[in-house]
Amino acid sequence: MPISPATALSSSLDASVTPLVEMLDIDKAFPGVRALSGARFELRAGEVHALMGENGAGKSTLMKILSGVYTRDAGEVRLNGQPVEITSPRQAQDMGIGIIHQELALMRDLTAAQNIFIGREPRRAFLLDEGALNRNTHAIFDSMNLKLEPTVKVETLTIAKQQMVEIAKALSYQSRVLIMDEPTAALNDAEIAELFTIINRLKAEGVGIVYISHKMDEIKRISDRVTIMRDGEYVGTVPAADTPIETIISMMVGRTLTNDALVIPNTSAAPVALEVRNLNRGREIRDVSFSVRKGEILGLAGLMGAGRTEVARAIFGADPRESGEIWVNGNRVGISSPQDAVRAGIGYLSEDRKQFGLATGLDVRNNIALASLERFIGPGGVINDGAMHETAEKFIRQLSIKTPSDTQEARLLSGGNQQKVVIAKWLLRDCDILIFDEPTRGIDVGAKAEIYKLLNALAEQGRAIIVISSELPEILRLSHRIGVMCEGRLTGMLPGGSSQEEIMRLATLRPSAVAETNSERKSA
Amino acid sequence: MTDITAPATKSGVRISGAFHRLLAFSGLIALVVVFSIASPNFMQTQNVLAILQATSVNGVLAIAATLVIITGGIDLSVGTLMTFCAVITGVVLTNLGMPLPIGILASILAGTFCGLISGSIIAKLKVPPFIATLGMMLILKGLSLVVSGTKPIYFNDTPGFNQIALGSAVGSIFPSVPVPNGVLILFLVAAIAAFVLSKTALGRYTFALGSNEEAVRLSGVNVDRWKIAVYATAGGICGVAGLLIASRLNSAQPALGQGYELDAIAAVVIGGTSLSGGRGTVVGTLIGALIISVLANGLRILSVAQEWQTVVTGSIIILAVYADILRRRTL
Amino acid sequence: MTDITAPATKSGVRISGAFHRLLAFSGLIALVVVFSIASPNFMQTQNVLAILQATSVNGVLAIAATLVIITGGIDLSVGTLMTFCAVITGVVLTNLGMPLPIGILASILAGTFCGLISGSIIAKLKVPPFIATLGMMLILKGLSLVVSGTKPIYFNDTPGFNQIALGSAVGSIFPSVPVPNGVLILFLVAAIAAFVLSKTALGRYTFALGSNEEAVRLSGVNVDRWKIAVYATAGGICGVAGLLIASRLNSAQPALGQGYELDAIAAVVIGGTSLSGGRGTVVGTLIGALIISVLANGLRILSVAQEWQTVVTGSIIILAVYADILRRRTL
Amino acid sequence: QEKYDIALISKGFQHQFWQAVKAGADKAAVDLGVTVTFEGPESETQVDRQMDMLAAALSRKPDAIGFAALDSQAATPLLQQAKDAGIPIIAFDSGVDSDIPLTTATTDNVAAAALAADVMAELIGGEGKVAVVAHDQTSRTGIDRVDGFVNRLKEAYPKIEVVSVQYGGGDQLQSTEITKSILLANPDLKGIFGANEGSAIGVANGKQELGSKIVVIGFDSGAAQKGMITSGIMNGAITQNPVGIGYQTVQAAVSALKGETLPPIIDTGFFYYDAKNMADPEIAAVLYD
Ligand SMILES: Nc1ncnc2c1ncn2[C@@H]1O[C@H](COP(=O)(O)OP(=O)(O)OP(=O)(O)O)[C@@H](O)[C@H]1O
Ligand SMILES: Nc1ncnc2c1ncn2[C@@H]1O[C@H](COP(=O)(O)OP(=O)(O)OP(=O)(O)O)[C@@H](O)[C@H]1O
Ligand SMILES: [Mg+2]
Ligand SMILES: [Mg+2]
Repeated sequence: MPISPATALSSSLDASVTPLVEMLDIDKAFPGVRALSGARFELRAGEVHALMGENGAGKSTLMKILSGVYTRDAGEVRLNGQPVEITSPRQAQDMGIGIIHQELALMRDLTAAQNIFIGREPRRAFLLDEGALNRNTHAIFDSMNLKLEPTVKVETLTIAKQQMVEIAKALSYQSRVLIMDEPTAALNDAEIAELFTIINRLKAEGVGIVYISHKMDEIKRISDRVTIMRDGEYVGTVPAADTPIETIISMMVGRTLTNDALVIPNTSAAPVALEVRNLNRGREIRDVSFSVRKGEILGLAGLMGAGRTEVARAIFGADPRESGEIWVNGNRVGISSPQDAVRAGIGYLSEDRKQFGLATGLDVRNNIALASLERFIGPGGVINDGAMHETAEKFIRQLSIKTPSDTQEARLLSGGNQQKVVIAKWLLRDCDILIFDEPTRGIDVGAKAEIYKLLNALAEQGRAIIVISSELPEILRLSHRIGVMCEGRLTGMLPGGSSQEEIMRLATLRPSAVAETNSERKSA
Repeated sequence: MTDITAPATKSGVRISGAFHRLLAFSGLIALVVVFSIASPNFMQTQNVLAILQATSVNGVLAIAATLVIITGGIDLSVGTLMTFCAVITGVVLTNLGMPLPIGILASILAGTFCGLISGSIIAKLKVPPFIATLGMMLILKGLSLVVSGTKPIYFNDTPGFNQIALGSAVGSIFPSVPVPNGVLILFLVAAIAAFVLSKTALGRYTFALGSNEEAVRLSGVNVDRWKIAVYATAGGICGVAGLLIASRLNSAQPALGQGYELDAIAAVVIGGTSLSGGRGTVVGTLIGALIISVLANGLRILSVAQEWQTVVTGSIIILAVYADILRRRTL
Repeated sequence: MTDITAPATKSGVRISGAFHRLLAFSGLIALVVVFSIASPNFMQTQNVLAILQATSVNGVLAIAATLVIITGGIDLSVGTLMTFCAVITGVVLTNLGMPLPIGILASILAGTFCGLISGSIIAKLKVPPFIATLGMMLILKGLSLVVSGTKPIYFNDTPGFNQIALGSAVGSIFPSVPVPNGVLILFLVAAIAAFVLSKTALGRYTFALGSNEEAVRLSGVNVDRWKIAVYATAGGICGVAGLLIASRLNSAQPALGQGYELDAIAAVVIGGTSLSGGRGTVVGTLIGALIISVLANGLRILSVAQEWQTVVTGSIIILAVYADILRRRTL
Repeated sequence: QEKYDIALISKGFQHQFWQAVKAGADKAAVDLGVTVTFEGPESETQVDRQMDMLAAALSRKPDAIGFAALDSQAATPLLQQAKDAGIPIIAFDSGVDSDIPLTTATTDNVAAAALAADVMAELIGGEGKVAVVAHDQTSRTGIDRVDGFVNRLKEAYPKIEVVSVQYGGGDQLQSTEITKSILLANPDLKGIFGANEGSAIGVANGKQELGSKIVVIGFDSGAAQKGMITSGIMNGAITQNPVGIGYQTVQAAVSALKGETLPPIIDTGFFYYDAKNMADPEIAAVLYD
């Protein structure tokens, strides 16, 4: 370990300022898990303080204690130097502590505005003032440069937009302390830039911001100091500007990571594994055709709402399609349900693990086995739990899933570890064609590197892989070829190693504008 | 950040919203048309009034159940709570000889109080709504018998009591449409409930709780208090139903009420409110309750054998909901 | 990644698991202790057998309901389906004069078939389970009356039929413990159901469906097929309950059965199975069913007035579940 | 000396008829110095629940049992068990198809309903359409009363047509709705027979709500029915003697315990009453509130 905790702390502390928040020697245990032991954290007014650590390190738990969701088992929390007891989210709000939770906490049946002002609805006499509610919301959206109707129901929004609503909600509290637990996991670059503008503005106003993220580049861009946690313990606090990323990472994982470069094998000669011809559905998917070869990783890039997820779901049979053909290994296959797709050798890792990926009530073992249960059925229809256990253990080791055992309920895992469980499910299923929709969302650097390695290995084994990602560096790092989508159309197919600028150009090439002017011309 | 979908969605919602509301009646209308063709007696004013009258008690109970179900809960005690409120009114008016308004108040207060208890058991002790209200259903069933001395209490000494449900304020002004007060009260309760749901904080939290209770809690809202308030409101509405049934029978029948909860919940679900919470409308519930009573009335008018009435009712309930699902899917 | 918590956790889970199971009985044991002290007649063999016998039908129905509830569904038709199966057996054995094994098979097949229909309506037509099984409940109630001609069908011509529930295979070997076959069948059904739930694909999917149906579907599982299979299995179990009740009454009583679904569901929920699906145990359900019958029997033995029996039962159901919640929280 | 403990298992509990039986039994308990408990299932369809009650009563080891069987056959094994344990059984209400009970205190429901048919025929002038609203399609009393009424009309009054027989579970509200439907579907209906207390009140209610003029014959008594007969909404009703049934059941049980011989049947009788004869001492004695 390059920097000892003690020196890290002393080097970064300016003793003359009373910190806004101090958390000292915090312990927290859940049944079967010690989430925190002797955790420490300190936040000053007007700073962005990044909280880093691997999946399951205890970041979210620590911040849930600060925001009144959990009560600590031991330790002390001070606000402006005064010891405080925070026993409910309401109390935390009253003390000026706001939080954006990692797992979206929205009321799906309510509108964006109703979500943002829940508990603080503007009223006229006894009645709710819906007009004021929507006006206020509009003002917040405007300040965020977000174009969203306040009256839209949250459940119709994509995760990215739901995340923006969460951010708007947190901003509306005008807190002195604002905790952001992986706010950018679902956002694209433009949205992230917008968020950073907001953060800088708040910082200038003297708000203390806790920033949790697994995206290393963001840490450098936005934060002043970084506190690193490992296994529920405090490792150290370092200034962000003059600490190399490698140092932070090695503090997180307790070892040095080697950054393997992507090996691009020559796949041009390999046979086509999956071919999509003229896929259509409404305005979301318009005449999309492409193919993926065996051993190839095809990246799908695009802005939010470009329709990448829709294409993936349509291929997988999760949603109906209006027209289009799907060919696997040169044979046309009829896919009208996920079952057909899996039978044809296609696996799909969804972007929304809570809703579509994980059976949260089941344990880790059964979640991993969910798509391949028939493998574990022995004579007489009896399930071979021993074999299932061994398989699960293998994946827990291989993907470093942090869980007390393979019988832990999946919902009790940290966000990143849940994602790994879903990945393990598809790895076990052993599909020839794998579609990964945001596979590294909420995954820590160490695990991310492992997943990249894994994708490469899978490709080398001859599998065809589609990776949908909103992180351009990730797309660029992984893909042999890059498809770019905009407004439901595939606007271009680039070779691996293309530039970010080229991708962005295609991603903003508004085909509808072109098409509409064309048709206008025709009719005129 | 560009957003091409928002405007499209908005007009889409508008169109489909109106269309929806129009079509929601389709099951009901289909039934009415079929029965009108099958029997000339069906569409006569008197029969229409009889159907509405028959809807009143179940309709009011179903509105109470709607509130609770939108929070994602369930209330199995609506039927016996109604009876308990009727018995309390009987005690207050007949046994204690109090004036009518106090009897009315007593019924609604008794309902609110019992709802408060159910709500507290659910919110504070975290007992699942199904169990808390099942227990309450049994407790109230027993207490109705205890309080009444297992005998009906008659309201012969309270002149005008049966006017609550049977009189016709409308009829005294427009003699050609003698809509009974019971029906009026049903529509009044429905209007108030719809208003509360859409315009007040209570309504907002009702939907919010059913949508994602944990998120509401994380937003710093006093979830327990609002949940208790919803159950208490539902209880108060059951008190109104207690008045209606007592007035119609001119007596508080202590043994009645169990089994009514299923009819009420059925009306709610047929009306499109989801048992998993977060969505539902009072208008839907009214339509659901009407479907149930039109069905019962129509089959009786046609003199269908009772055992077959049951079979047909079961099938049509499934069909009505299936039709509703198809309609939503195609939209 | 080092994991210091794993070893501690592992033993922790083991201890609390055993502790859990031990304490789960506590509500039941408390009741038994109280009644034993209050009345010397309570713990006598004959009465214990009477309690078990009284549990058998509701217990079997509750096991059927458990399967469905774990998927996140609900089955309101268990009671009338049981009756329908009993009537079918009556027709096969008495009206058609077939041999006993065919009657037994007919009951179970009829149950499975009806479950298959409910399941298909739910899985294929996407009708919510509450409505589909409510409709089924009414349909079967009517059909039982139609098929039986609204009269009980007696099994006097099928000697040995009443031995299914009332005979005692155990008693013929160990005369001092004449456990009726009905009770044996209950435990047998429970053992099979527990095995199916924990060891077979059907069981695994039952839990998975209740946990997150969409995730299961997106894992390429034929969700519809498994869901239908669960309802069909539950239906088959109701067929067993139909045999039990017919054997006990030596007749198929066509009007019986409605209202039994609430008792069955209550047993399930008292037993700790969540109505929102994904978790539940057969053992818990058995305990829940026993709590209900011990309570009913004990209060009768103590000659508590019937109206107060209801009040006490309601209160104790709430308390039992609350105690269970407290226990879980402190662990 | 210990008081005799007598357990009565009836067919129902909450209905006023059964409450009147209970009142008679309680009165006998006081008069004869014995303890009596009274229990019954919620609805007359729940045969198995009644078996559970009988089994629990047996466990209590009472001195005697009074039993109104919902289904005689179903009860036979438990009754045999009681007999083997030396517990005397007295049947009441509609009787038990078995030789185990020492005697039966009962009403002949078929004959009682036939009397209702005779009265109905007389009041409507021997011709026209009538209907029946009964409480239960499968219970003994439900079947006997519907059959007794319908068959008597068929045999003796060929010009009277029964257009509808419907069942409202004895629930006043449901019976009211049923009555209204029948009346609206058959505007020329002359009369309705309500086959138990709840049905009868429902029929009268329905008549009143629609302002109809039909003849209504009820069954049993109770304050509501008596009031409706006084005010003329209901023309009259058949009453059994529930208080007497309860009293005589307990009395017979005590006699049996004392070793006295009992007649095979104790006919507690039935009467037709209307506004004119309600006050007669003989009738007033068998009516209850
Ligand atoms: N409610 C809970 N019950 C049991 N264990 C829990 C609970 N919440 C968190 N944990 C466990 O506590 C540990 C810390 O979790 P936490 O969510 O704080 O991690 P994290 O650092 O936020 O990880 P990630 O980056 O994946 O979000 C994990 O091992 C997790 O499984
Ligand atoms: N649940 C929904 N209801 C209505 N419209 C939706 C829904 N989900 C997505 N859409 C719309 O479908 C289109 C494409 O969706 P989506 O955002 O999933 O595409 P994507 O390219 O995968 O974007 P992302 O980067 O967020 O994954 C958008 O116009 C979006 O608004
Ligand atoms: Mg986290
Ligand atoms: Mg997407």
